[in-house]
Amino acid sequence: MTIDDKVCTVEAAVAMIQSGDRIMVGSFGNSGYPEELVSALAASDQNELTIISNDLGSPGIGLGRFLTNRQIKALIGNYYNWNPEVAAAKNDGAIKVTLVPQGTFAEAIRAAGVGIPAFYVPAGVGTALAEGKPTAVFDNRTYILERAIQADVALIRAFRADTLGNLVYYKTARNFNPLMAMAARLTIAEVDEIIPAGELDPECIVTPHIFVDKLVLKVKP
Amino acid sequence: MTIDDKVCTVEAAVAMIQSGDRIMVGSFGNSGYPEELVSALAASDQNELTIISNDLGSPGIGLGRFLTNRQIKALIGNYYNWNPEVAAAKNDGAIKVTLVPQGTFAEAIRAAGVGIPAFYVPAGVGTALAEGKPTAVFDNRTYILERAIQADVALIRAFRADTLGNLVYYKTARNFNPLMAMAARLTIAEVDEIIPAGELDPECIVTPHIFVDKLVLKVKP
Amino acid sequence: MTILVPKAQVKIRIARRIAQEFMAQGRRMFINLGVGTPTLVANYITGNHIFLQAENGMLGVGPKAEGEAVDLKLINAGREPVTETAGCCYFDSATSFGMIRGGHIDATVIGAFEVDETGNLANWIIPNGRQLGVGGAMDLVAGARQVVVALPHTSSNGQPKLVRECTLPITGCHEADLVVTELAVFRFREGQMVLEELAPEIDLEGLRALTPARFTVDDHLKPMSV
Amino acid sequence: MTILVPKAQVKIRIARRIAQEFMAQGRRMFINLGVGTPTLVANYITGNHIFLQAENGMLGVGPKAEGEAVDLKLINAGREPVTETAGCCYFDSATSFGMIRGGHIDATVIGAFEVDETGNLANWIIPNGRQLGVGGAMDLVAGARQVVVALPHTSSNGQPKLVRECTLPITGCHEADLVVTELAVFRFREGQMVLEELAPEIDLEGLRALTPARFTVDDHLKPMSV
Repeated sequence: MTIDDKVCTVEAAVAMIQSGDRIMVGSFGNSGYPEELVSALAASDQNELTIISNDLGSPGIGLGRFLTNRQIKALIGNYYNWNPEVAAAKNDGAIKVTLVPQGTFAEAIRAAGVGIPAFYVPAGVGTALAEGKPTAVFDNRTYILERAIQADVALIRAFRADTLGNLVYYKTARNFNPLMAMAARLTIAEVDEIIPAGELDPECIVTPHIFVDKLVLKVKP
Repeated sequence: MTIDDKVCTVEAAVAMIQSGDRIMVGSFGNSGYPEELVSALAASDQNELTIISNDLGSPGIGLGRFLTNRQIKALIGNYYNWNPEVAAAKNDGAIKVTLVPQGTFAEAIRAAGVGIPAFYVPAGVGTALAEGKPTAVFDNRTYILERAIQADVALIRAFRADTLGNLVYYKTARNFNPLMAMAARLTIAEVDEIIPAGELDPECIVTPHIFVDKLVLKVKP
Repeated sequence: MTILVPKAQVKIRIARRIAQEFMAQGRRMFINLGVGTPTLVANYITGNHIFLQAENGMLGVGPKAEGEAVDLKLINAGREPVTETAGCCYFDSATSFGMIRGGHIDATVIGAFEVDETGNLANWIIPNGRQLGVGGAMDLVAGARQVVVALPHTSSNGQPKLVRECTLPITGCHEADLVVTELAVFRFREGQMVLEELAPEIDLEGLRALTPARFTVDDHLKPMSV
Repeated sequence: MTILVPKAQVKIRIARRIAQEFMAQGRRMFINLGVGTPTLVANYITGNHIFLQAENGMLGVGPKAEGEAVDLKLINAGREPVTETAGCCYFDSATSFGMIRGGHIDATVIGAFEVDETGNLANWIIPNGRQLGVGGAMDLVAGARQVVVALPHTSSNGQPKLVRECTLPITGCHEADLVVTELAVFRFREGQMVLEELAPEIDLEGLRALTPARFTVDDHLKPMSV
């Protein structure tokens, strides 16, 4: 009996994504996102996607290509001012957009990863983004109940993997990637390098391989 | 103007603890706990303490000394079978003991550190430990609402610090220490070594110095 | 009371059968083993695709440490010194239980005082005033995808452990998925306790006499490998 | 409309005054700076006891990177390439906002479209259909121990920004602690907006004319250092 290898091609990885999927993509302003996975998905026929990410890159750049290519049904994220096509598409009724404060967004992704369905936060109390959300008072302060955000697939970017799938990151390219790795049914990591298991310092591994299903080696510079 | 140095003696550190304080102590079964801080606190006059820890060591050993020395008012933790003096003291009415499932305990400490007052978990639903706790149903599953656990002081054990107070840990001695570092008003870390700032790999720092108030260099082997 | 399986063999048989369960799946698995009999399961796992997690903060737990290799800061959740495996890693307890609660751990193997016919299990406390601890048991049974209960079929004085309704405080509601004793293997299917395997030392009638819990018998009842 | 402070000086004066606020505390501080004028605050901070946090996952953010030092994977939350400082570290966004929400960040400096006399502030959206983003603003104002609002006293066409009640969607309720404009410094004390410093270009009457928000005047009203 052989156990499937986690390493696969970018094509094989993207073929695992279905139209209609909820897809998390690690990123922060065109930095720290899985470039080859995003390119391949943007070039694919998959559509009606819900993209869960901090932002949506820029028009025609990075994650922005999903919108330019009309592959998006809905967005869940927090900052789309870097890509004015998002507001335009929303105004046209072409896509649905759910804004979540960035810290809540990060925590909600982690929550999905660690089996917490809902949690209370102070961010947004009394604002338009709290409308319709339950509130509760703890120790004389009002908090909003926020729900976990989970996905079908997480496309993440790491720096180095070992063959098991343990991951380490690079500077601020870490961003949401370790959180998203935990929060999806299928996690695909694009990495710059794959080294033998045992060669990453066990004290420094950021994402244990339990959270990683597939590895794609980035080949373009 | 000079900014206070974080490095201090174990005596100075323990002098910051008041009788009646809620004190978190990193530990797991007599492993990965701040040995000199615990010894000094056990030798002090401070009492009426609430000790928040995974377990309470063994009778007269490790955290067990706080009970042997009658310094404890209450315990919050999850596993006291390694120290039968705990059940005995509870049965005598000498101390109050609150049991929280270990994963919930860990998450509740983290929650305090990250400003989340309450969160839902599945652990313990329908059991004696859920009595009196609110429940809610999400996606057809019942969850318990658990509250954050915060403290006045956290006594933690790390392996190496830099002079700013950034910390790294050693193997399974990590346990609850990084969580407790975030969850107390005052965090005191006992470390084996203190090196200049800049000498820890910024990618491998587990506890950023923002969470650490005082550093005690362990001197005994 | 008749001893059907020699005491020395009970734990080994149970552990070996549970290891088979995992090996038979032929896939990468992440498993948490409780103290006692569950720990023995590791002895019967071969290959490099089954990874052990210790809830005190380690993935890729290796065999028990002996002699020089003992490091009291490298222990499993039962406080036993263990060793590293290639690709192991360390993390804090919140991340560790995040793996468990988040459904990333494929199976947990735990002991129990009692399991009942609804899949409730009791393994954390005998309310005798001498115990005061829950550990990670409630998190594990609620979080792991498969809950495997490893227990002798009856207590040392012959009292049944597979009961109609737990009498001791329960650890989780309807969480048991597989129950392995030295005499039988039961699987919970849609809330129903089903006998799948029977040991050679006993027949169905004999088993029912030792098992107050009501169960159905699988159409393909098999002999339990011993 | 009369220009009281040359436009080029507005941002510098505000940034410098806010830096003074932090320096004057003479203690270790952890600060998050928003985009625009807030970022300039870093230019006026000296010593090695004030640490900048970027919510995209870095503590110990150094000066902007130039030339060879530019690394597009080492950026601040405004997407500007930055540099490292000794003892800096990286972490994921949940940990980053854990620092913020958990009250570990001593101060956040943010811009705003409006602040009102109750300390409400609006800085995330002008509902004109062209903006769609909140970023970390709501988390920052709710989580940081001190919320410092850096804004010009009036808009470029003379509209007041310190108002009785915010007209734009608010970012947080009563979260502003200190408001610094090129003309004045206000501090919220027990929910009350108090004028503490006044710039030399204007008198109290003139300030009131530009400030619909109702405020009291500190007994020890000081000239604002410019």
